Amino acid sequence: MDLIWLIPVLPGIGAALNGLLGIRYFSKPVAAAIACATMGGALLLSIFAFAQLLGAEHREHVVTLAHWIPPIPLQTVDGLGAFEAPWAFRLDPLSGMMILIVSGIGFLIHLYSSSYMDHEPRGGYVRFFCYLNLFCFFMLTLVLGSTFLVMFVGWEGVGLCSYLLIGFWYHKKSAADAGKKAFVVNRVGDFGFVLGVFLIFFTFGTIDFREVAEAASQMPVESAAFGVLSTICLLLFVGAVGKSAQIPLYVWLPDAMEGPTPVSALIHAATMVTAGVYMVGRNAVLFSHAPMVMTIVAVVGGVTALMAATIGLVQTDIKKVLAYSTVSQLGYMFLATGVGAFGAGAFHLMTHAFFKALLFLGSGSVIHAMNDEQDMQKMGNMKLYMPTTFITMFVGALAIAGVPGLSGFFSKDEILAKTFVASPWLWGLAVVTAGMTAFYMFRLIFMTFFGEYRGPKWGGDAEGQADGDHAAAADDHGHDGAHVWHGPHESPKLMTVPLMILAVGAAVAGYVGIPPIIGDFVGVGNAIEHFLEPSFVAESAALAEEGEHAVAHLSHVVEFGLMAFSVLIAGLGIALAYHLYVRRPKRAVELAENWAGAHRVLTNKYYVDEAYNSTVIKGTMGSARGLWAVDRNVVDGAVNGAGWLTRALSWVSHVLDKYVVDGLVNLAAWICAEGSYIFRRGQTGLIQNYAVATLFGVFACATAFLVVRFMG
Amino acid sequence: MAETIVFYTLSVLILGLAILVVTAKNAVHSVVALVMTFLCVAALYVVLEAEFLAVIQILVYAGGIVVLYLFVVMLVNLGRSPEEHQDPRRLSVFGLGLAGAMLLEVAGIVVYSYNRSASTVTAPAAASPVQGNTQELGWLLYTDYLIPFELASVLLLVAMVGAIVLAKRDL
Amino acid sequence: MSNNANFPLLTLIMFTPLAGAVLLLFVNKNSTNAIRWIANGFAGLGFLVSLPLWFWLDMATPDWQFVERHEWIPSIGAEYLVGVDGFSSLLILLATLMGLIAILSSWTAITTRVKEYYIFLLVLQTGMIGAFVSLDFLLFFLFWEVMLVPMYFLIGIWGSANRLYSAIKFFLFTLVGSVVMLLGILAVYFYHHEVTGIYSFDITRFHQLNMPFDLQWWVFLAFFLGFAVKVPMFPFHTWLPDAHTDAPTAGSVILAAVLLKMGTYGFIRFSLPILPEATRAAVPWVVTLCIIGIVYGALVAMAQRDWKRLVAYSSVSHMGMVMLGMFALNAVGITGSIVQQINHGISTGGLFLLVGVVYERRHTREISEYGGLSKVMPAYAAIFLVMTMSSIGLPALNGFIGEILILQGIFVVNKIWAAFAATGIVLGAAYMLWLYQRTMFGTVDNPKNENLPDLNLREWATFIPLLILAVWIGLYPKPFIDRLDSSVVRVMMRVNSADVSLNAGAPGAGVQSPVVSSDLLTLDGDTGDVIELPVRGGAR
Amino acid sequence: MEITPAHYTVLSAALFTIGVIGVLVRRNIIIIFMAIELMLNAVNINLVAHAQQVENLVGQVFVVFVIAVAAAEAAVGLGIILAFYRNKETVNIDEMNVMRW
Repeated sequence: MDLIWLIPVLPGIGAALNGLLGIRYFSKPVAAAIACATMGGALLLSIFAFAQLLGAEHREHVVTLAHWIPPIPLQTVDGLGAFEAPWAFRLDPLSGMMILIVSGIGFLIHLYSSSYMDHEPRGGYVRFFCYLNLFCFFMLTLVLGSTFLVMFVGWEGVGLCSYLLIGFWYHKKSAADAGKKAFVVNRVGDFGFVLGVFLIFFTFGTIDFREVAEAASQMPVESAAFGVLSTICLLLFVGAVGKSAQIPLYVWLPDAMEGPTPVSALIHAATMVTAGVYMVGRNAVLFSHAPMVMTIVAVVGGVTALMAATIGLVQTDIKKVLAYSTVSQLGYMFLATGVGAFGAGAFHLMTHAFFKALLFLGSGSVIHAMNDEQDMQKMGNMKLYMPTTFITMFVGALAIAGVPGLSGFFSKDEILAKTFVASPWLWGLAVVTAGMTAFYMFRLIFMTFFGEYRGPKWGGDAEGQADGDHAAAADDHGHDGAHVWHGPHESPKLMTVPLMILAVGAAVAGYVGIPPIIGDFVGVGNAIEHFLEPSFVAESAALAEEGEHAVAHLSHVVEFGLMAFSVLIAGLGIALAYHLYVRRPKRAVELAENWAGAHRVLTNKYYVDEAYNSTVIKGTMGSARGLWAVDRNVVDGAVNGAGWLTRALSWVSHVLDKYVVDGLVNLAAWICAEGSYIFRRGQTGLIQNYAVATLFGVFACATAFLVVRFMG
Repeated sequence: MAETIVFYTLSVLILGLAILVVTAKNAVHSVVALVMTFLCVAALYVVLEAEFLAVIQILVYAGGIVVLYLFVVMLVNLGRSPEEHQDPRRLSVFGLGLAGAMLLEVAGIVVYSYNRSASTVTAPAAASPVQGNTQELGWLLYTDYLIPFELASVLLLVAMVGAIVLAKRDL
Repeated sequence: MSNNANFPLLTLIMFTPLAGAVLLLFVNKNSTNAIRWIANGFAGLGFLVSLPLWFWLDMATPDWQFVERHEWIPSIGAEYLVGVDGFSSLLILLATLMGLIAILSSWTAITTRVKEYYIFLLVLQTGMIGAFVSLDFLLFFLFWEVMLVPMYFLIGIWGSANRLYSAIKFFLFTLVGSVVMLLGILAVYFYHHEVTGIYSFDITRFHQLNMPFDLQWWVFLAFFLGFAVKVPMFPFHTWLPDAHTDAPTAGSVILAAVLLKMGTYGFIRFSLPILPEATRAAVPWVVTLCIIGIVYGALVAMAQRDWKRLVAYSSVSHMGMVMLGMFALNAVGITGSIVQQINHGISTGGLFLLVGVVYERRHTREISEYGGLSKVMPAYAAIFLVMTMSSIGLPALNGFIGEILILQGIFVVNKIWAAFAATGIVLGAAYMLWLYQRTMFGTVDNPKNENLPDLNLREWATFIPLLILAVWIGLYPKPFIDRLDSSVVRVMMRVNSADVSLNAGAPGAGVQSPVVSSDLLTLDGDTGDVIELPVRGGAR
Repeated sequence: MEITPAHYTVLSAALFTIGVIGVLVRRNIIIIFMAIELMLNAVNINLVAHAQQVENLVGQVFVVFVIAVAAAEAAVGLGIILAFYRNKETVNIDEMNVMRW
């Protein structure tokens, strides 16, 4: 376990190799091999470390590499402290789970990308893997970081990689815009996050997670007043809102779909966007001491879940649907953490990572097959052409819809149950969201894989290509050298194998967290929740609370009822989708026309982007231009005015000087010149005249001598 | 008595030739008179028991410097008379008068002062390990006056370099 | 090798560039390549001889090191007194390195009056180093003024369109400030004579003065004007964008990387320790100006269409941050401030170099003229990205270390101030990324950009040291921070000695003043129990 | 009648005066130089005569130096004359007035 620092560093090395040498020298396979190998190494190390962690008595391990910022004395609330930040990594159940998710899914997506990105030119291909590896480096740093600042390194680093990968096709203005938007919106969140970190240091005199948790657990729960802990949590939550795309900072995530699809799968579904949830879970002790902020978290999560789901209902871009679904599911996770079910939140984080990565990769496969077409209205009946993709995506859709037996069911059900205990209102929101989720996911499946093929015709003999198997066998790539599109086709093995693995994961990942109500029958406990528990409580508190773990539990009957109800709702959603998009497709169009107003509001995403544009962005740019004008005209104008005044004064002085002062000087010179006329005449320039003068001097001296001698 | 005759003879020759030097119209004549003057001065040195200087006088002046003058006179081969142009402001006549007056004055002072103090002060020469004019002179030059002597040689070197630089045509 | 051995290291460092300049005087002005080689050689030599400052600096002692003391003008007590501590040694290293890079970067950019150009650059170099090593206030002032002249000519002769206006503006602005500063220096000088009976400009003596508050306040204002113009702080900043825009690349690099640090150096070396009470009293005012500067600089930068001007305004914003950390008046803030000075030198210097690279190829600075450069100049775009990220404070790069220390330092003084200052982080990201997008991303619309060559070997050589430093300071800043201990302690001893509440009149400050006693010193393992004031450099 | 140093001094003065007159009156610069040589010789006679009178050879030593200086002067002076002549085609001192006011 002492080598856990190698887990992030390995992909870092891969990124450095590809970035420094690869872009110039490596061929495509070499670059992909390096990237995949480093990720594979990280995955192996993660599994190894995780296994050791499972076997260890004390499930926490901290590795300190070196000083990053050495201790510097600084005032805190309790007198003089020292501000310091070591390069320290922490492996505990929560980060253990996270490294498995990140390196596991990261590895699969690397494999997938090596095929998906194949028609990029070599330079872009290598660059892509460099960024992807760099992302994994930062993401693993984020989850393994032992202090707020090390986490912040990863936190900002993944933001950078997200920026680079969204803007990967930088020649598209929309992609570059989306990247910038993501980074700047994230920065707004970071603004809160760093202030939170400052306040944490000021309050506790340390920024180590464990020490902060210990210190916070000694403080009273701020249920009545909005105290310092609440302030900290609120600030941190602002950071989480930015990173995890919650209201009001969710706007960047749908735009982020401009990036390549594997990126959307890895960064904008499975890992980076869950960092906010992870961070809140990491500071569970702090948050549980700030119930008012917890309420805010839950409400923000619930409302985001619902709002994003409603937008997802009407989107036609396959990736946009998934993006809003991601926002919605992240809202779910925050809802869970907000009601105190940190374990449930983390559990959903894990299952979501599987099925959402699966769905994104599947959609990538479809987009690939459709020659980069993302509009679902131009697809249809794809199950014929790409059965593997269809089956795996279908599993993913079932999982996210919460169909019993698949992973999403377990995690979602747990959240619903916990929410019901905390607040039936929020539960209501969540259940409605669950129904919508089922609906729009199956709308996606049905529009894409069922019905009539609505896409463009392709070159060659359409009949011959109609057979999917034939297409796959004839040309496992689909795009030959001349870039002639031969119609939809199944993706190559490198893409479908990760899909299959993820499908298995999406199906079975839930069984680590079987709810007690079922688990009691089979004799299996909720393994994951129990496993994660130590990460969510302070160490001292954990010992104290060992025995009495009985928070208000629901009765079995109620729980069964809730479970059944949510399954029913999900089923209704699926049925409705089937009705509208398979049996009577016309009906969907009619509905949209009848409710045109609502439909327009939803397709335009509640006009939130427009609102931000006209307020925040226009305001900032306006003030920028205004201040620039002020700077040019007022501040600089004052300087130039002073300069002008000085010059005016100097002109006056100049006149005075020229005619009065200089006049006097010239007068003196004139007098001298005129007076010297006689003397000037003596200067003949004849050498001999000067010699005569000399001689005359000698003569005068001699005469004087004689006079003195004889007369005197 | 012989010394007196020699002195007067030489004096007349020297002054006469000197007058010829400054009055001759032709520069070549001037140079020839100058040579003669120098030779006479050398003879006077012999009278004054300064044999070494007499030789030097002949070698350096009559042999060296005058040849130099001759060369220059030959080189400066003027089509027109060199003294054609005259600046109206020059004070030659005044200078001439002044020079005559000076001569009278100085002669007067000399004669007067020699008559008043007949007793000549003799400063015996420092004991010298060598005999003879040339040897003693050499002794002095290379002992007490070594540094001035060397400086004089440096001066000559500098003058030589300078003269070459000045006279060289395309520099 | 001991630090106080009789080897005149500082004099050597200071005059190596000058020796190069003198040598250049004797080179035929038409043999430009020889001139370039000589100038580069001497700049490289200057950097090499300054390296011992890094390796031989004794971090454990609070004394001045490498001290040299000779008579200069005995009648008024002015001495040739030079010496360094951790802070000034870092700035000297920055100056020699950036000087080398600036000279290297002008190889092909400057084609007219090559000889004079390099002579001015080398003289400027000597002036900067001299100002950093002087422990005699008059000597400092001398070098301070010496720097002005070459910079004036660099802008005025080799600058772009509006160069004369900018050069004169730069000169007059700085001159006005420095004249007032000279008055302040004389006030301290005469006060020192009144108290001790000795005429001296030795700042180690000045550091022990306890002047009456009224006098301190006036002297503080005088110093403030002199240094704030150079930093530059908010209302005095307008010379900077003009000077940067019109200066040749090397001039901009030196200006941003080193000359601006003169102001902050002056504050830390002179204003704070000589005038502690006035400093404490001025905190709310100065901090207000800093925060205005941070936000204002960032917003105005956003509105720029000229690439260099944008970077110049970002400089205003960053230097506001530096000043903010300094006026937190605690160890973290001041350390952060110093680290940020180095960082600003690296990242902004790097950004100006980058602008210079494309300016040399295209001869325009209009942002709208560019676009899609990632496509034609990938290596350039990558380096630009790193420098951008360094500039906006991405963790694991250098800018972050400084920013986090500064903000943490100011946060414990006043949370509201910190919150306002932190908005600079968001705005910084916005304008830099927007710049990046407008220049690097998108398609190559302008046909003139289609065949731009990527970086050549010489240009790589100018960037590589900066990249290495950016990553080094970002990942492992300990060697830098450790050597600042004694400098920071020296300032802290003075500004926190009296019981004046820091937050008198500051809004919403629920924090007690960081009154620090000798605990401060014992906390730092390195400085140990040395509590005496560092008296008389070279006394060891 | 005994020949005393006074005789020599008067001779020397006469020769010197002739030299002075030459310098002041002639316009050919070469002649002027020769007159200067005459003046130097006058001084030399004086020195040698008095050296003999006081029986001390130092006077003669100085004559050696005077001769050396005279040689140097003649060389440089004639060089200047040549150079000047080459530029101005004249050796008339009245035409050498370029440095006049």
